[in-house]
Amino acid sequence: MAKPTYELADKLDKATLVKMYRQLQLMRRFEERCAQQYALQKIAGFCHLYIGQEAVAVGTEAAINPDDYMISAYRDHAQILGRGTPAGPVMAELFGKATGVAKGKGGSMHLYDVSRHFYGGWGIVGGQIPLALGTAYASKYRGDKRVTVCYFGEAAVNQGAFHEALNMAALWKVPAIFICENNRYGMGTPIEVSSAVVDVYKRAAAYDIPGVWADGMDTLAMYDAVKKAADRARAGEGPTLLEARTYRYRGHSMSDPAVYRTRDEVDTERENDPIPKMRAYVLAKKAAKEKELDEIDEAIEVEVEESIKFSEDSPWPDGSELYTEVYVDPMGHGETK
Amino acid sequence: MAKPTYELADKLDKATLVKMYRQLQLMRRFEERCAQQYALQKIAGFCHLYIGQEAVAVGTEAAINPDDYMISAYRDHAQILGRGTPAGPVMAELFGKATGVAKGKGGSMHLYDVSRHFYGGWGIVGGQIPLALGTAYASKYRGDKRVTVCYFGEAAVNQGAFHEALNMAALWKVPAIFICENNRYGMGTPIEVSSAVVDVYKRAAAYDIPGVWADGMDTLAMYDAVKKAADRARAGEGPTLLEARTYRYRGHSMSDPAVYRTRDEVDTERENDPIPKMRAYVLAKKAAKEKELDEIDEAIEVEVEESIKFSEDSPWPDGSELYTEVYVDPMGHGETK
Amino acid sequence: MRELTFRDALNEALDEELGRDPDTFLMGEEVGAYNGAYKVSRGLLDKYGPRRVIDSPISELGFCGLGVGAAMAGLKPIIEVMTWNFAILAMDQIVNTAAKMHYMSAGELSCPIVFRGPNGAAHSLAAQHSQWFEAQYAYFPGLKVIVPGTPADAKGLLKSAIRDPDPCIFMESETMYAWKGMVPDGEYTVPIGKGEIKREGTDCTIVAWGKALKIALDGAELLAKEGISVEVVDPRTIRPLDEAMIVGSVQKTGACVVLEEGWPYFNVGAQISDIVQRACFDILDSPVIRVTGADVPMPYAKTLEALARPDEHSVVAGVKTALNVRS
Amino acid sequence: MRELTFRDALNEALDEELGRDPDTFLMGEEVGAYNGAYKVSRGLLDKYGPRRVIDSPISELGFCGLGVGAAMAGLKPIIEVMTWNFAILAMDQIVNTAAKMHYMSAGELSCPIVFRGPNGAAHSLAAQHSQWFEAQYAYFPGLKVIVPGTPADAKGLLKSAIRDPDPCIFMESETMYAWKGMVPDGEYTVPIGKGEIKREGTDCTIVAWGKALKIALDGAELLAKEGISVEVVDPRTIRPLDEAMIVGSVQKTGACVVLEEGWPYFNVGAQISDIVQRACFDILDSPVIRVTGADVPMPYAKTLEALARPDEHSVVAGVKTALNVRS
Ligand SMILES: Cc1ncc(C[n+]2csc(CCOP(=O)(O)OP(=O)(O)O)c2C)c(N)n1
Ligand SMILES: Cc1ncc(C[n+]2csc(CCOP(=O)(O)OP(=O)(O)O)c2C)c(N)n1
Ligand SMILES: [Mg+2]
Ligand SMILES: [Mg+2]
Repeated sequence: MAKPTYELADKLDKATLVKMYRQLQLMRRFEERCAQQYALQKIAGFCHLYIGQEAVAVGTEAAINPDDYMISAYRDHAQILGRGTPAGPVMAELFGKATGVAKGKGGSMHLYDVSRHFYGGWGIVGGQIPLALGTAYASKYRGDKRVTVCYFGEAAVNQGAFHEALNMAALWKVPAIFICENNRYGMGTPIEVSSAVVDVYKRAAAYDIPGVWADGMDTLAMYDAVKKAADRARAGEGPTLLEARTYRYRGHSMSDPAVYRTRDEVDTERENDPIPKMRAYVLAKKAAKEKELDEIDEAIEVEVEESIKFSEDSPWPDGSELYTEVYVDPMGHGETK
Repeated sequence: MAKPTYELADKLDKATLVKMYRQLQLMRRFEERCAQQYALQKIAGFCHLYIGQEAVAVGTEAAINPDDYMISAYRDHAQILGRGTPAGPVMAELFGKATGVAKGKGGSMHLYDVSRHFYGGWGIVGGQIPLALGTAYASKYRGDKRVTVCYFGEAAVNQGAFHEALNMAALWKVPAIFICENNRYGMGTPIEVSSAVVDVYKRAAAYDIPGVWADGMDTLAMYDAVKKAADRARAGEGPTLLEARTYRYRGHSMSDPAVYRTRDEVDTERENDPIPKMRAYVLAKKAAKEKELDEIDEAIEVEVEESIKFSEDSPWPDGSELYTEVYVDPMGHGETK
Repeated sequence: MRELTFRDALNEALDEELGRDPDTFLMGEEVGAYNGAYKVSRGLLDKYGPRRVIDSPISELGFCGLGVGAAMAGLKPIIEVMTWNFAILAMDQIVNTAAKMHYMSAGELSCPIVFRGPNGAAHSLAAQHSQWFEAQYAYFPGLKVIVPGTPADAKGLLKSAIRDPDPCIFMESETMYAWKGMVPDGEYTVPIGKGEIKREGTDCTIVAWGKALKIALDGAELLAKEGISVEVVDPRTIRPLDEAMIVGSVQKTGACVVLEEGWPYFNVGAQISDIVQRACFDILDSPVIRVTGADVPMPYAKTLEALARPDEHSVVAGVKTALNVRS
Repeated sequence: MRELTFRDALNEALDEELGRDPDTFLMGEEVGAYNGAYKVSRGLLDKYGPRRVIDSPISELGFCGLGVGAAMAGLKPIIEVMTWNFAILAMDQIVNTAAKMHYMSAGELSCPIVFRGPNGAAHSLAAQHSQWFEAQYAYFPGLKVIVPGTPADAKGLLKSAIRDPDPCIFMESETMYAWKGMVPDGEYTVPIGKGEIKREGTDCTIVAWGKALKIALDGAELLAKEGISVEVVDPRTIRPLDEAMIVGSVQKTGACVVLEEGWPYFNVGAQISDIVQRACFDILDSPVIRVTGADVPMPYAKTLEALARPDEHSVVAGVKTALNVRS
């Protein structure tokens, strides 16, 4: 297999490459167990798996700073793990336990970790895009040089919220990267059925901002694309619309058998899996030996297993939690002022 | 003055050219009197004048069929007159009288004449665009070969409704012409302040439909542009985004002194007025003599004067009208079924 | 009579009306190839084809507006919103356009359209997916709001809504889709604006609709065992509201509990309570009691979610309060 | 004390708070160069510059969402909606995001933001521009809804709202902007969630807020001439609602009328009526009476519009009904 070359990623140090491999594996294994725990009814409600799309989250994470803002939709497990939030509290949130990142109040679709600048975790398609405009606007307002990464699916692009937000983002040159994870389906609907333009990046023309696409099945290609957009944003040159061409192996959510696509289609995509690709690159770059990578794989199995144990053993939220955190200042009498 | 040439308009017959001149004058004089009647407090609420933009409505009307759908925003007096609705019931509606096109219930912003296929008259910026998608969809559904003309301002393009509607219009190739009347201001805000892209027609790229612009101060240039879009739509080739570059001489509404632009700017635009331009063309084409046009001008003064008299003399709506037409079948008990 | 699920009853109504009137069409996210996010439209694309059953992009404001425009042009659109939580994005087209065009145009225009989809909280879907919108739409003159509580009512009312000349908001429930009930054979409709007494009783009236109807009936069962006879009345439509039926029942029983699954303030129950306290002032021995969900965004955790919802025991407690009976 | 218009009182509040907290900014359509569609922000762009006072495109969903995101990031946005009729387009960001993030994130996130603009019907603006939204927002836990009725309350409550750590819906009125009232000198705030008795009386309580407060006070004057002593209570905020003040007043007077300019069903008055009928059941000599606008989209014609609105005479009639006095 001819080693592909990457303009920027080829310059990454070995530790980073290994860390990226580790993240890919963590995301994949974590969600494989999510599927299992969902089947065991430990996880309830809607549960949207990211399996297949990990290259996007990992490539992006490596290309931005830890204190950059990240905002996503409901398919958010992998992305918060990429931020560095431990698997335990994430899994516990999916279990609805008091030790979850949102004390069990949010669940799978609503994960948050402000200390690591992960701002959710939102359930209304496209609704997170204006929020990302807002955090990027805040960065511009403060001049804090932080960038906002906003993830959304290709179907979300048909929401008015996308249009309104991108116009303002472009108009005011806010430091944002709008990453459209084009996995080709919105639930059961192929992009051809929902969008007049299937090359999502072309929609950037309506806002006069750069529109680019990258191979969302290739972690390092994602790194290159996001790095360029991030540098641009940080330099005050404004937002980028980045289309990550990727694929989800599982159904839309755990309740979707995904009969709307052929086994063949899925198998073809699986051959393009980002993990072996990254593993090969790490080895080719001599960033790690087979044995070291195998050890990482085993360590992750343990880490994920422990996150389940942790969730199992954690208590349910106390009944008193029902009425807390509806307001910061419930009576609004201004005691906090 | 060198006579400009028009690919299609040059083929228009004399009667049509004279009729177009007449429409321009009717719209202009009608609204000059609206301003006066507003000052006299005969007209209340919001009153948005079209003065300066008449070339758009007249050129469009000549290029479509009487039974094509037309839908607009609140700046709708001239457009309904263009459809052929008599001045009397239109003025009476502005007066809030029982003889108005909507019995005084709608007012200036909400004019309707279904018999002439004018479907309003809407007050929420951009809200009429999905409605136009709907009437065009109905034409496609029925195969009735009718086209929908939808008017909206350049500021409405920043509404999510525009984006969602244009994507579906393009996706389903509905017979619609989206005419953006770019008069360069949304209330007091210049397009440069509100839009990342000031060439509105370029936004068509996001939907992969034709995006064109035309001189909205030139009636015959508008005719050419709309005729092409209409033929295309009728042939089943889908929608067009047509940017009409025009200008409103008055403030946004009667309550707007328009201090946000210079006298110079307005004067420069006025030199480009569509009416003398049309008059010159009619004469050059020998479609009518000076004297005939003068007679038309006088006839229109009378027509408008009569519309005011008619409105003055008309009764207020009966009190019982308050509760009628809230529902077609108020109790919903299905008597009508 | 046959036993049908709520889902199949709705599917029959759609099938029959699509078959009956060529001007009707069904549009929404996933209604076609996917057979509906909740399978309510199962088989309809195959039977009626892509002209009549249309998969839309995720553009609620746009496709609801499309429906309103098509209705204005004389068609009879049936617009499925995947849930009412998402329809908030389309509220402008529903309340500013659909609800007002007939009046603003003094009858020139009318808007025969149905917006339908699930309302309220299912299970473990958390705050953004667990909301109740009856009162939000019933507030606006020009709209009709229908919330059936049984498969038979669902079928008959959906058929009426599709034939109705005004904009109708039709609210279903994810949880109820699988519930079963007896449904009449053959053609029938249930009139909009007419409620039904679902259980006769003498001591106290419970007003409940939609998913809460079952909770009310379960509560009535428990109370019967204690010798308390409850009348359960179901308005079935929230606007127009069958005030006469509700008031008539309270006149008979002398006590009233309004049950609502959703939030406690500025909701449907408040309006019903207001009507009853005025119409029945002289015969009420105790104030109108309201039983509702908790005043919080819906939490995800099963344990908390359970605490946020009223159940048959809350109903029992409410009725005993209304009757001044010790629990 | 000085006499100020509602407009100037609001302008002072904005000016003082923009001056006080560098994390606050004002964004909306025409708020800057145009000095506000209704001139509430007059002079603020000149004083604070384009970083703090921002003209937005006509993208309600987008810029309200921007504000929510900026608040989530710790800023304190003040978002002006040109009118609440247009804000329907942004309701998703307000109720699905702003109202729920603190709860869904179990406190990780909070949303200190103010959405403000005119609510209700002005004059001759017809159906799409003449609507009331208090109940629409007060329904949702997570939001605070403030509807001041005097310039002094407007200034003090807007300052409180801007400093408040939760999302606040602040409702003004085109018609009231020019109305005058006495406003305290110097720094002060009015607490959210606390109502005020605007006129003391003994025979009947009238609950009214916002623009309707003046109608209630005018009605009280007319009734005083007939020897009927009315107490006018103004909750000032609809959520949280000062139930104690309302109930306390009715306990004293024994009769209650709720006045509302807007539509009669599923509104704020229904909720207040429900609270009062329960809390004051034993002392009410007659049911709670409601005085509201007509249940129709607002017509344009002056004559019809006048018929659609309640006035001081409707208040007089309502109070007499509550007191069983012949008119
Ligand atoms: C406004 C809105 N409409 C509909 C839904 C239901 N829904 C949830 S995810 C989804 C598909 C979104 O597809 P895409 O944007 O491509 O993201 P993906 O799921 O593929 O990651 C739909 C229709 C929703 N949550 N919000
Ligand atoms: C959704 C919405 N937001 C704001 C307004 C207030 N408003 C009415 S017209 C207008 C400006 C629209 O400008 P444009 O679209 O360019 O049309 P023009 O008035 O220039 O014809 C605004 C902000 C409204 N009616 N609807
Ligand atoms: Mg997708
Ligand atoms: Mg304009």
